Amino acid sequence: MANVSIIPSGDFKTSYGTDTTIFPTTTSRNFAILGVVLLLACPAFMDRYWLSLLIQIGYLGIAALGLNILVGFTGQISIGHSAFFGFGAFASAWLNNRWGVPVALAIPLAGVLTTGVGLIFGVPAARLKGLYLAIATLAAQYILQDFFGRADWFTGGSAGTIAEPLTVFGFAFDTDERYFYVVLVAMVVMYILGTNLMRTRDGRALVAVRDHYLSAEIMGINLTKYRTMSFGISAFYAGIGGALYAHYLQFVSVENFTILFSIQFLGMIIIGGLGSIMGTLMGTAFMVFLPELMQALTKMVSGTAIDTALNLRENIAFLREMSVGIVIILFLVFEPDGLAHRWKQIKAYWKLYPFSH
Amino acid sequence: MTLFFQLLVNGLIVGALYGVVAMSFVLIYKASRIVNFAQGEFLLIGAWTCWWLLTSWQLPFWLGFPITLVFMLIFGVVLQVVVLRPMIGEPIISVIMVTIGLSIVFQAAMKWMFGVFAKPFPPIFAHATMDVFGLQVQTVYVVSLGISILIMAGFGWFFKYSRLGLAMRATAFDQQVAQSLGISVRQMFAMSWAISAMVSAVAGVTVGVVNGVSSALSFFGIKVFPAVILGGLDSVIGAVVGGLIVGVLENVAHYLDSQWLNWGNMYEIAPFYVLIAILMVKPYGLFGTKDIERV
Amino acid sequence: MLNTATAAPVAPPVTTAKKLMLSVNNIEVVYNDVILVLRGLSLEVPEGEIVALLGANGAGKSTTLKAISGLLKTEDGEVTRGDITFAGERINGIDPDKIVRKGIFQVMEGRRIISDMTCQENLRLGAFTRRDNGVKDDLEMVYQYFPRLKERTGLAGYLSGGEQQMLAIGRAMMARPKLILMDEPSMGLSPLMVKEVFGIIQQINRDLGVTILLVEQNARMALQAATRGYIMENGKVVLDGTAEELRNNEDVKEFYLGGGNEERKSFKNLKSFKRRKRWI
Amino acid sequence: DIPIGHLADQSGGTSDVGVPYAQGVSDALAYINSKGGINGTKMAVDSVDYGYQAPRAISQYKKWSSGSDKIVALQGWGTADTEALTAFVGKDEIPAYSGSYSGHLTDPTGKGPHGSKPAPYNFFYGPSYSDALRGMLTWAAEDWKKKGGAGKPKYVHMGANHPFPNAPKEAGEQIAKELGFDVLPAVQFALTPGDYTAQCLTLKEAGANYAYLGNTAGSGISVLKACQTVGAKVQFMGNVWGMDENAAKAAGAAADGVVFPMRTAVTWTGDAPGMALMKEISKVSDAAGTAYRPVHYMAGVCTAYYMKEALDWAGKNGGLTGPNIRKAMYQKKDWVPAGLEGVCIPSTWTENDHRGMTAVNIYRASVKADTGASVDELVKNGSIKLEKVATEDVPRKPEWLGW
Amino acid sequence: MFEARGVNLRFGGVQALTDVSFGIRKGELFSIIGPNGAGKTSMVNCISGRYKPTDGKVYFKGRDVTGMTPNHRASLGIGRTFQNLALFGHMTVLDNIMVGRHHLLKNNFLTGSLYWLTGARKEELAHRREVEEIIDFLEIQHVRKATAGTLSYGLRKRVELARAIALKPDLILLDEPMAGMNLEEKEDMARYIVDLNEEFGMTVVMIEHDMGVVMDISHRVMVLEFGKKIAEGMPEEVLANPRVRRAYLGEDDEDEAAPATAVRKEVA
Ligand SMILES: Nc1ncnc2c1ncn2[C@@H]1O[C@H](COP(=O)(O)OP(=O)(O)OP(=O)(O)O)[C@@H](O)[C@H]1O
Ligand SMILES: Nc1ncnc2c1ncn2[C@@H]1O[C@H](COP(=O)(O)OP(=O)(O)OP(=O)(O)O)[C@@H](O)[C@H]1O
Ligand SMILES: CC(C)C[C@H](N)C(=O)O
Ligand SMILES: [Mg+2]
Ligand SMILES: [Mg+2]
Repeated sequence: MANVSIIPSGDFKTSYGTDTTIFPTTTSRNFAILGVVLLLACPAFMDRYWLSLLIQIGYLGIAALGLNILVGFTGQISIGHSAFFGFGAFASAWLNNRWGVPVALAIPLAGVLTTGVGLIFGVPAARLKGLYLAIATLAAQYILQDFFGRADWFTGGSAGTIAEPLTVFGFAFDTDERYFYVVLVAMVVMYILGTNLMRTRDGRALVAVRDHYLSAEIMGINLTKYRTMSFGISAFYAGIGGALYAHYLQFVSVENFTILFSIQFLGMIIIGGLGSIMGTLMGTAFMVFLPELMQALTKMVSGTAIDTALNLRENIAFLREMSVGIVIILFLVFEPDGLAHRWKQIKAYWKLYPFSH
Repeated sequence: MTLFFQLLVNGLIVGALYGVVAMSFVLIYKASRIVNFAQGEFLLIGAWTCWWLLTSWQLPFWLGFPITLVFMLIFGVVLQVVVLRPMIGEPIISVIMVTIGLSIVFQAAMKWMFGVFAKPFPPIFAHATMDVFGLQVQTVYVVSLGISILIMAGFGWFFKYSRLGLAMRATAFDQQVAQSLGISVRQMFAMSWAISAMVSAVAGVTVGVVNGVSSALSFFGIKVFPAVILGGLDSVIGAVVGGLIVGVLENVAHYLDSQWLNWGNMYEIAPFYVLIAILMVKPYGLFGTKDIERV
Repeated sequence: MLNTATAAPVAPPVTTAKKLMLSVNNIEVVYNDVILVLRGLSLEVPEGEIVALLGANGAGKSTTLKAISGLLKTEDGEVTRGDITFAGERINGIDPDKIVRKGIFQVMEGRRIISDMTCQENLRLGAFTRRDNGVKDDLEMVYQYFPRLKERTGLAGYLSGGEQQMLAIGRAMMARPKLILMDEPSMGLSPLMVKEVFGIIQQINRDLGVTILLVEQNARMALQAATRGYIMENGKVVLDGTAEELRNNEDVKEFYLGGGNEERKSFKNLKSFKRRKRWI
Repeated sequence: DIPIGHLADQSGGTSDVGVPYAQGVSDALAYINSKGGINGTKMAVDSVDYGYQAPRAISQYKKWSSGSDKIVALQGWGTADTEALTAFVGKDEIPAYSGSYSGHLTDPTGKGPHGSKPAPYNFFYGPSYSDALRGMLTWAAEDWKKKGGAGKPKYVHMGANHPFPNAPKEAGEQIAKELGFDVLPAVQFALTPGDYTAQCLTLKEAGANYAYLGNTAGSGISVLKACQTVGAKVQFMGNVWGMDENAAKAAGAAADGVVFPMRTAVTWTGDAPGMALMKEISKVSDAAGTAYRPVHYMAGVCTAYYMKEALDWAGKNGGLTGPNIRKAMYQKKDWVPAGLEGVCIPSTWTENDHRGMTAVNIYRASVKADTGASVDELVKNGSIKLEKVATEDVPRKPEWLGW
Repeated sequence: MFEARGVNLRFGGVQALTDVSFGIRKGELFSIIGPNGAGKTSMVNCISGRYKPTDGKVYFKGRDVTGMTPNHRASLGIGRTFQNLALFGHMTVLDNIMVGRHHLLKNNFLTGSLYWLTGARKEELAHRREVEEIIDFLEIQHVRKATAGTLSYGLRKRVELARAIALKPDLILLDEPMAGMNLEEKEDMARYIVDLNEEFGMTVVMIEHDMGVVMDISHRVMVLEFGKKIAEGMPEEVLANPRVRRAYLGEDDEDEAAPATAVRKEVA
């Protein structure tokens, strides 16, 4: 996991201020801005399918960032993230349905409520480490899932609940084209908040706890507080992601927040790169696009000679499933440190080009 | 009261089965610190293989079952060599993700090969059920209980005294050090995967005989997580004890539930509450080794 | 101003009649495909001797040992040029466990004992590659060298630093290797223990006929125990010779042994001007 | 071409029933195309396996519902995805035919007394889960009398705490009470196979007489087997997706005597005028025409044919738009698609009531001896028989709409 | 400044410390020596709060801190380095040192996330400036942005020291700061320690096995053996103590002086 830090040449910092910006170089900042601008234009030229995928990446990416703060930055594995995601979704719907809180307010409030739940389930983190903690979060997954199925007043029970679309001053964000902007803004904001968090005191403390908790404690970091807090923060992101999901689909049902979903979240951050903020987004995109890509590819096979030769027919679904698994495996075999790492290497290569080793 | 007693007996019998699966988890963990999310699919592969030998080849059980075990042994080695070997030395979490990938692949492959319908095993024992303390129990459960006790004793000895067992533990502790001692990390891993696959097959066949084989059977893989953790991730005895506890807990919780609480799925959730409670008192499970924390 | 030995990248052939056990020829080591750590390092270890390898932090001493034992691979490092021969056989690129079987055993920096096992289990693991029946006897032998290891029956992780070091050396003895690569065995040991450990190293070399390549910061002790020495800086050997020659070299005296001809210097007045090494 | 979307679960958690159902839909649509399609225009059917994962269903739906060739109708599947899509299909006005028979989907206006959300574009073929259970309980009450059971029969609802098994829970318990059952506390068991001995011992101890199995076949089999082992003598009532030929084979003798609702008037070996067409359709994917098709296949064919006839009508009456197709669904009373007489059961949809079918055909699985052979043979040699025991007509009570 | 009264520490069957009492004066450079396994690190752990004495009390600046958590003690002004490196391996050197400032920083996860709006940025930069001074002092400018885990041993030790200094401690505990260093590097390190003590006015507790360094720079020395204090006093006094010589330096009352001298004889 050795990290090669390459500081770009020809881009000298003249003050500590410029040395602590989010983007290490002006080019990278300009690229990021360009990226956001391009995204803003998306609804103009993309159809709903692509938009819906981007929306998915948006809300899943926010939740995944929370998980990465927990797993990648603080080093506490969680296999219960989808339950927090679900809690956020139900909470936002409930705030709106039951208390009439406007959706625009219900979403952040749902994040706050989920934070509370995260803090409760973060209590074991003060004592448990590694996989023991991971399985405790698995318990959280099942306990919350059970709660969702039971708490009729909150979730509508196993039947699920309706979530109204987001409306601001009478303008309803109820189409993909409109909702896309909601998710985009939320995502940019959440990612900037996350980046800021990680470069200030509490963020550093979280990483310190991951890397060496004993010495972190002696450096003045309250382990219990930060371990629990990281659950809270992670739940906050999950809650926001879940709330955005709820008002996108306009219907929330227990069924979706299963352990498999939690594992998918883990996949996103592992493939994206643990402890990398932009990696999280890349990993989410990977996990969202991969099945779609495989679907498209297998569709191309369908009806061809290969199809008849292998007698695939409806079995083509299994071929697709297997390809998804195989791509994940191959990816990790060749890039076990995740997309962010690969991305870093590509950047380093071009920075040093043509003199790279 | 007889109901309670019968539930207790049933809990122990089913718990032993959880114990077997938990052991196969622990085995891989002990050698490589990898949590195998494809464990459930190992069960499934074992069950389907045996089913196929017994139905398509009409082999008798006493022949088909050992062949299954041999196949699983080879399967474990091949899997390690082909997929997991390149991952040696990579971050554990990435390897865990690979096992998740494997589970997706196997799940789909099994459905492709054997179809999506549950299929029954041919009858194996002359008496499909037998009486254990007044409770009718599937014979195969009882047999697997015996096998699991044997396996557990074997592993206990293996890790404490045998040269290879020590080497496996060393590999888990620190691969670099293990290599510096002349231990081939690859061999250790291959061995642990092979044995684990084999042990899983025992459980897979048992479940298959009882309920029929279908891809949903792989769910057992995740179901035994609490058992593994309760006992302590790196303890063979812990795995079995954890399995028994979970088995009994499920049944007792169901009893309480059906008699008084009427909450519904206490039997599914109770192990998790108890799990958290136990972990708060014993953070490394009942028998897990504590990390040594020195600065 | 100072004497002869400025930059001698390739060591002159060992003059003694003894057989060469290990020779490292002009190797280059790269970590992570980018960081070049060893740049054309050569050294030779004759059979039956103790050879010391000295150098500053980060010079690449540990890297050299890992290159020989093959453990480099496990750290994303690679020998990109040159070769390493052991008993006439080229061994670069071979897996570490196979190298152990050939008779090279590395005692790694920082002890690296298996802390969740007992002393005895650690020692038994040292003998992992052996199939003979002498393991039991050797266990007793190690206990004779280090009696206190026998007393400690708890987990090795709770041993004190010195005890762990003993355990690490004992583990190497259990393997009955031909060549032991020892990385800073005296680190963190009390003066008494340092003496003891060096005594034992010499004893092992003498009694068991094991060749030893010793990396040390305690140059004084190392050059006392060794017959030959190499001094490396920045991934290259910059000086080599018999232990005797090195002990008398002015630079070595100043930078590694402390004090030139006069009284050893006091650390108290260190704030004064510092002289920098000049052979690089 | 007429774009049609078809969501199927071929690889996911419900694939054991999803595969035959989807096959039925696919074969039927392909057959219709081979006969000229809809008023001479072919349907372009896009069959997609979504692995029973709602998010995938949604993105697939978005793909279908955008761009130039928007689908005009959707053949869907599970509860989670159907409910998630309800709002979307409502807004996009795309009729969606699902494999989920949740009572919620029967309320097009959302005015039902149980506060379900409007589902104006959702249709399914068959009795809703709730109505099916009402029918079976009505039968059970008679059965109890017929058998001369003493006292009140005891009824228990079994299943996971999950939308699909739960959908008819309250409806069932309510009518059970009305019918004079003693309603025991519900017994839960997971959707996956496992050891359900504890559940069976409880049933035995509590002396339950009738139990509804709300889950799909996989876990249902585990319950049947466990109860057989411990000797719990309960009359099990399965749900549409919980019992079929394959499940009967897998459960073996344990499935003997289980009753369940059937959506078609006959099984594959049954005799009806419509079976000729059914067999023709089957040849689309089985040229030899020898395959045995389970009940879900036939239900899939019927569903596809209702859609086909609605498309036909809409095409002739103003064009293939969502609202027109929806209107088409309301055109006939006791509607049986042409050619499938005696197979598909007469159904009626109205603007305010999407309970298409209220007649519940109750069948009993009779399983004998060893079930090692293929389903084909087992049915042929009579080891597995699905026999009709009764038809219960569930009244269309307004207060049951959407529930 | 600091006082230990009758400290006992037991791990299961192992008595790591037995009834150790001593005091450290403000501004002192106090060394603890003793054979391996004597309990030196354990003693330091008791001071920094990693271990709680099974018996006895420790006082810091006149307060009883026995039951206080390590993180609390850090904010009271106790900093330390570790015998076996304990850096945050995946963080940059700069971040490692900034972690040392933890208790001096005010912003939290909320204000930190809002960076520009809450003064978090200003605070960070102010502290960054101070950290840079420490970096200059320890001459590690060139590795500022390097990941700590890839540094060589000697540099890591220096970064650890920097991190401990960043806490602005009044009492700094150094556990074998010079282990694994060659003479030249030891000189550098010794210079830093002396500077810390004399110029920054920090009270220093140092565990070290190199007697040369210990004798040269420490004001007072305490000797532990098997968890018991066997001597305490001026370096010369302690060195003259026969028990210390036997137990620690390994001399059998022969005519040899300190080991360094002994070796020197041969070399010369
Ligand atoms: N795994 C690694 N990845 C990247 N660089 C490394 C790695 N290991 C060592 N290095 C670098 O290689 C150089 C030499 O390191 P090495 O450990 O061989 O030094 P050394 O001479 O043993 O020093 P010390 O006396 O401190 O132990 C150092 O600059 C170090 O940063
Ligand atoms: N956490 C612990 N659990 C059990 N025993 C311990 C623990 N920490 C230390 N010990 C024991 O306490 C004794 C003192 O250990 P300590 O580390 O304090 O010695 P030390 O004087 O620092 O030695 P060294 O010079 O080798 O570092 C040793 O016997 C050690 O095994
Ligand atoms: C087999 C399935 C169609 C069952 C049910 N409708 C569900 O989706 O949950
Ligand atoms: Mg080194
Ligand atoms: Mg110590």
